[in-house]
Amino acid sequence: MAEEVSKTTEQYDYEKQKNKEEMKQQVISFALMIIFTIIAFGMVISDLNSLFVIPVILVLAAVQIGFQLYYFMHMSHKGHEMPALMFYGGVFTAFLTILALCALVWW
Amino acid sequence: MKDWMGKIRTLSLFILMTIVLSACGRENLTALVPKGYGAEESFRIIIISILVMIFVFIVVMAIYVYVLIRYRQKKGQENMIPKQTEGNHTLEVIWTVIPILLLIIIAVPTVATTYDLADESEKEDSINVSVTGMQFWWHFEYEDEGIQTSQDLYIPTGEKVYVNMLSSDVLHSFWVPSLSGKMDVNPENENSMYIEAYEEGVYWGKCAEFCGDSHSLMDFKIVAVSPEEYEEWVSDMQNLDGETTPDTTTAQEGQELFENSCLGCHAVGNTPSVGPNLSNFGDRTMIAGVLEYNKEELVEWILDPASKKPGNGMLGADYLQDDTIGEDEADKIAEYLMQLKPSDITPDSAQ
Amino acid sequence: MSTIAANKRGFGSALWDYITTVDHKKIAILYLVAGGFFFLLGGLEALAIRWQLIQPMNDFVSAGFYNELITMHGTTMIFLAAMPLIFAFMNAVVPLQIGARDVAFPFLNSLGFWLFFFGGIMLNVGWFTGGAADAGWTAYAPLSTTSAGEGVDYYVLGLQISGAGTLIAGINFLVTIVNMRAPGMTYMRMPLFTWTTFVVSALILFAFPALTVGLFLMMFDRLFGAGFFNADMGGNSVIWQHLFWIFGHPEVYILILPAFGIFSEIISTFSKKRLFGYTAMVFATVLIGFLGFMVWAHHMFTVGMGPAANAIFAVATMAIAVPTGIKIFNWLFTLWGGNIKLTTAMLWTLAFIPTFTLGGMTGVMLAAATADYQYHDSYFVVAHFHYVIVGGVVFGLFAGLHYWWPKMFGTMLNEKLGKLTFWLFFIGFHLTFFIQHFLGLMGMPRRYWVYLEDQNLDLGNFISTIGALMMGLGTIVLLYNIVLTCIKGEKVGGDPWDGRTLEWAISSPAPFYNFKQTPLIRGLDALWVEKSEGRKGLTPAEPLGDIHMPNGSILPIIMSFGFFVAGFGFIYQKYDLSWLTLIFIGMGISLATMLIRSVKDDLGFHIHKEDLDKEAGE
Amino acid sequence: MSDQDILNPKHMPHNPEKATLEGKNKFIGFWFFLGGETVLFASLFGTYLALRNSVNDGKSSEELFGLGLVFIMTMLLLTSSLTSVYAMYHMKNNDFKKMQLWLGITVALGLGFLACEIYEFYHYIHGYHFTMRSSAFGSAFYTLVGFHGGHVVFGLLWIVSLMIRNAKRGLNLYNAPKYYIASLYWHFIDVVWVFIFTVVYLMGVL
Ligand code: HEA
Ligand code: HEA
Ligand code: HEC
Ligand code: CUA
Ligand SMILES: [Cu+2]
Repeated sequence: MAEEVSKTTEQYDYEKQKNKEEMKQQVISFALMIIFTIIAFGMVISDLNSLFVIPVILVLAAVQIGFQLYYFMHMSHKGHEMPALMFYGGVFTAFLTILALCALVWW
Repeated sequence: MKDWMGKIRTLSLFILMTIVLSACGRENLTALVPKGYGAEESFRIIIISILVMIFVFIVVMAIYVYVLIRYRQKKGQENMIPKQTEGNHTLEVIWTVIPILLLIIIAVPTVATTYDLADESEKEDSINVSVTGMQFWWHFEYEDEGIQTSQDLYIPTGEKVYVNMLSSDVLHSFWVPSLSGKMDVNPENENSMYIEAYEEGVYWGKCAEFCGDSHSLMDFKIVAVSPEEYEEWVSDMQNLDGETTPDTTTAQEGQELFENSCLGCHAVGNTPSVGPNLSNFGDRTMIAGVLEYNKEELVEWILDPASKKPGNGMLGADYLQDDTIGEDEADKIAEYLMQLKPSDITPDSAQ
Repeated sequence: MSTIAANKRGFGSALWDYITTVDHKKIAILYLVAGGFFFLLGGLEALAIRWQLIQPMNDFVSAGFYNELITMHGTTMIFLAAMPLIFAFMNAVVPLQIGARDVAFPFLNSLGFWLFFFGGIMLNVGWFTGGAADAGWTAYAPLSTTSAGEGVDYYVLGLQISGAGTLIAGINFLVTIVNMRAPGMTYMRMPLFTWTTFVVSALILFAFPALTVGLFLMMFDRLFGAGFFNADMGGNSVIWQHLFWIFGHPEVYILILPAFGIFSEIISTFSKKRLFGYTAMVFATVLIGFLGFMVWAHHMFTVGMGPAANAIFAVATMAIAVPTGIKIFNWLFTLWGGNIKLTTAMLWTLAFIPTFTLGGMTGVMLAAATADYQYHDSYFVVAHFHYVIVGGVVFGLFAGLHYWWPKMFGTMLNEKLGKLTFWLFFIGFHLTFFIQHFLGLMGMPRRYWVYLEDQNLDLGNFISTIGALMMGLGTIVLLYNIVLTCIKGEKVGGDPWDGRTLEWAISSPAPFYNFKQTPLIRGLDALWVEKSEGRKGLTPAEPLGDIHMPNGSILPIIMSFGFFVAGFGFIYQKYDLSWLTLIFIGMGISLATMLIRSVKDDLGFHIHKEDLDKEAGE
Repeated sequence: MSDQDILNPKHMPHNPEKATLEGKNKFIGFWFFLGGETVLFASLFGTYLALRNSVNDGKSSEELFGLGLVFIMTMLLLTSSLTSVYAMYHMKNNDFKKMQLWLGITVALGLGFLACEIYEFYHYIHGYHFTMRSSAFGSAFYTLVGFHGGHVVFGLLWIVSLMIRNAKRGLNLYNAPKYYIASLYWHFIDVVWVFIFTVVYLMGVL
């Protein structure tokens, strides 16, 4: 670990450059999120058929979550295998839970 | 499916005999001697699964006993180091596949009966009874016939009777082991199932969902009589008149006392507000579902219901506070109640 | 600080030491003592239950008290006895088995214990304030939401607090196992007890939040007038059942999997063979954990979910028999060809196999939905779950106790007394619970305070009670054994059983820094690998150097106490709002300690190389 | 690595939040915790979905919700997510001042969100007499949205105390993981909100 501490300037610049590029991606995904949000609100306001709107806004939400997880929270980076496993474990349980409680209403 | 079911049925008959012979349970209560459609279906699954389990257990125990005898450490061998085996693929496949097959044997009839027992296609044309579960008693209303009873439910044999259940307080569960499996009684959504009794008889019902202090005393009965007797009972109940004056004077006095102190909750001939409908109380099998049906018990019940059924709904009665009803009065009321026999069809008819 | 053998200290300083400890081995002892206490309490409640049922229409206890007894028996046994005892062994063993110096979050480890402890106290406070919880351990609404008094409130808050502790412990073990393994300790070289700890911790992580939410909703209903489960307000009581069982079913695997782990260790040690089909065992453990989340509704077959849901959940439930069977057969084939030594620990293990198989088989019978219409809420279910819980979990805990006692305390439990305990408990157990299968089918529902005369239920219940008394006797012998061992137990070396895993490579009890040098792991059954190559100790992975250790801390107990105090505020504000002050005080205490914790740097201390050398010279 | 190294701001590796074992533990442990939180919120969402039509003669979601405020809240929270990403960006470049600045902006946006939420609840309670006790729907609504609000409050307290505590001593390997997981928490709050505005508000007015 100690060797990481003393960095060469090239390395430093390289990392800085990389961080910057990554930041660019973050901003783009943010912009997309804003757009998705606006689309979702817009669709709801414009009185479309709710059978159509509901699935679409749910998908939009899911995509936004993807952005959050993979760009903002860096889940695609190395060293995130375990976090991803446990997080998706949670998502799986979450899915079952929601399904069960919704099913309560249909039956 | 039916013909291998036949074989299983003979086998199950055999097992059933042994179980009955070893005196397992009271006849009109135990789930082991099914007397109705639902109970029989469940029993079939029980038998199938027991057979599979016996097989599994024998296999496991055979290996187990062999291993323990054969490989137990012997004197002088304390330091022997056995061969370190890693595993064996063939064996592993075997003990994965065989259990799966065994489970399929159980799963297929289970799924089939699950749908069968939930069948509602004949519901419209069958007798429908609304069941209300309350702490700690049962109320039954035959809406189409316009009659109601409490504690004892009369049904005809050989017919599907749909019970539609709703609770007016906490959860209960309607269970008549010898006729059918149980179904929960929920406060918010109505559950329904059907029961069908093969033979005449008085079948014991119990509340199977924890519902408070007297959960263990929330029993009821199902009185299965022949269809003709059932028709007769229905018409008797439809024509019943709560106003008739009883024959004896004690009973008449009892009636008066009853009207003063009890009618606020109970009813004879119409719909009660809080307590059981007592219109045919004279024909009850038991008092409050669990007490032996005789005058002493009834008097004791009236005088001190708390000692018989902790926390029951009658404890709020005014007469218990202001002591207007003593032993004599209770005796008269009992006389009155016990002669309320609107129909000739009684639990005795169900033999 | 680095004086290791801190013998001959006063009671006061020993107490202080335990209250502030963050050492996983001491926390293990705390869990063992507290869990053991609650086991005795729950057992006493069980004996009272059985005594009430010894004859029909008995009046040993009143109806209300009986309901409190069963509720507290179930809750105590599951949450306050079985789980903490499991945590005791996880804490004592897992860091050693993976070659770690400690768990990932020593501070949180201590916090987890104290939260559990105060939660457990909270649950039992009800006994002294006019009635403990009385709605069953499942606390089905609306019985629980309308139950009078504060009993159920104590249940809700007590479980909430101890549940937080459990969640913390679960995350802690997950991270420990992911991050703290010694070099060479790959996932597929981890001992099975570590594997089951890993899977169980994941189950805790995903199951407990559902309980947390359920308890919050119940708390809001009872204390703040919300209407989640109140039909009059449009609520739905079945929501509680789903939330409870989404948690509750994984919970039973949380209990059994570590026991499976314990048995795996013991079987392979005492038959002197490596575990047969290790890979399949690991796979089966993971699969059981996974399937455990998809079957919860088998507790609700009679709720009226409809045939489709019943059928799906029935089949899914049955599927669990397959991985469990894989385990049973692998154990049997580990024994096959072995050199089986019948120690007490091994006796419990061998007794477990047929007992658990029976319990599992009745489980599969219960899973057949239409048959469950008959079994449900009858003594058949009571028999099933005591077969798996007592025959699986409790046997496992007893086995683990005898197996790891030397490692935890450096002494040996008396084997003769151990075997006496075993036979009393084992025979008593089968007497108690076997007959209950028939009682259930003969029409005896569970949670029955009395049963009527003339229902052919008398003999069975009588036998059952006698069996329970025998179990009580067995437990008393065990207590005697423990006391005896504490007074004059024979000292043992580091490896009394000729063990195979890492924990047996160091002295008993383990030094507080565990491994002087982090070991290099060169295969499954790491110690066995070294032994079979004729080496004495482990191959070190690093040169001897300073060891970094965390500081002890008093904050966890204070923080937990804060929540405990706030709990009373939440409960009693329903009578009088001035109790709200207690919430502020309690939460204030907890938040203040949290703040102190996060503001004060706590970097721990180092044991210096020289001190370690010196010790080796001693 | 000695204590001095850990507390010395000069020695910063590329991923300071994961450079020490403690940091790695925190990082992984926190992600696991978020896995659990997902189930927690799922249970609340499930309950809400089961009860959202149980209005029991009280106000229903169509009558209550206005999308304008919700849109503003969404924008505030989404933006705060981006600003906290900026903060982490500066952490990686070892620029403590800028990191604190962006975190400050994040907190300000979070406070704005919270203010809107408090206004909203106040409005429902006093304007419509719609409370937790009105109906099962009321209970479910306040509990779900309130739980999220509680998370926002906790997140703000957390970030603020980190900022104050470390204002003087700058970034080091001991506190970098703390900052990092606080920002993860903040993103998670945003994740939950995305579902709240979709499922509760948008689907609520449809
Ligand atoms: C440690 C705890 C534990 C364990 C391990 C289990 C294991 C299982 N349980 Fe149990 N269960 C409980 C604790 C546990 N249970 C509790 C506490 C309750 C009651 C809660 C309450 O209401 O208060 C309960 C209730 C319960 C019910 C609900 C009953 C009801 O209320 O109506 C059901 C129904 O399906 C069930 C099923 C099963 C199954 C299928 C397994 C399986 O995992 C078992 C698998 C094992 C085997 C099958 C044996 C070994 C396998 C072989 C040798 C292979 C070959 C076998 C076959 C082909 C069959 N359990
Ligand atoms: C880990 C879980 C666990 C364990 C270990 C046990 C252990 C036992 N249980 Fe328990 N039980 C449950 C979990 C457990 N149970 C649950 C979840 C329920 C359902 C509750 C509900 O319906 O809500 C239940 C319900 C239950 C019932 C059904 C009650 C009813 O439905 O009406 C019965 C009845 O026989 C029973 C009996 C026993 C017995 C005899 C033991 C024995 O194995 C106990 C053995 C232990 C002892 C005998 C200890 C003896 C103690 C001493 C000797 C004390 C010495 C004292 C001092 C020195 C201070 N239990
Ligand atoms: C506060 C309402 C109330 C009053 C007043 C009341 N009862 Fe009851 N009664 C009940 C309830 C509720 C039950 C059902 C108890 C149970 O089984 O849980 C009951 C049960 C009974 C039963 C058993 C019913 C059966 O079908 O087996 C009898 C008999 C009875 N009451 C008689 C009386 C008499 C006589 C009086 C007046 C002296 C009386 N009750 C006054 C509420 C009341
Ligand atoms: Cu009604 Cu139990
Ligand atoms: Cu289960």
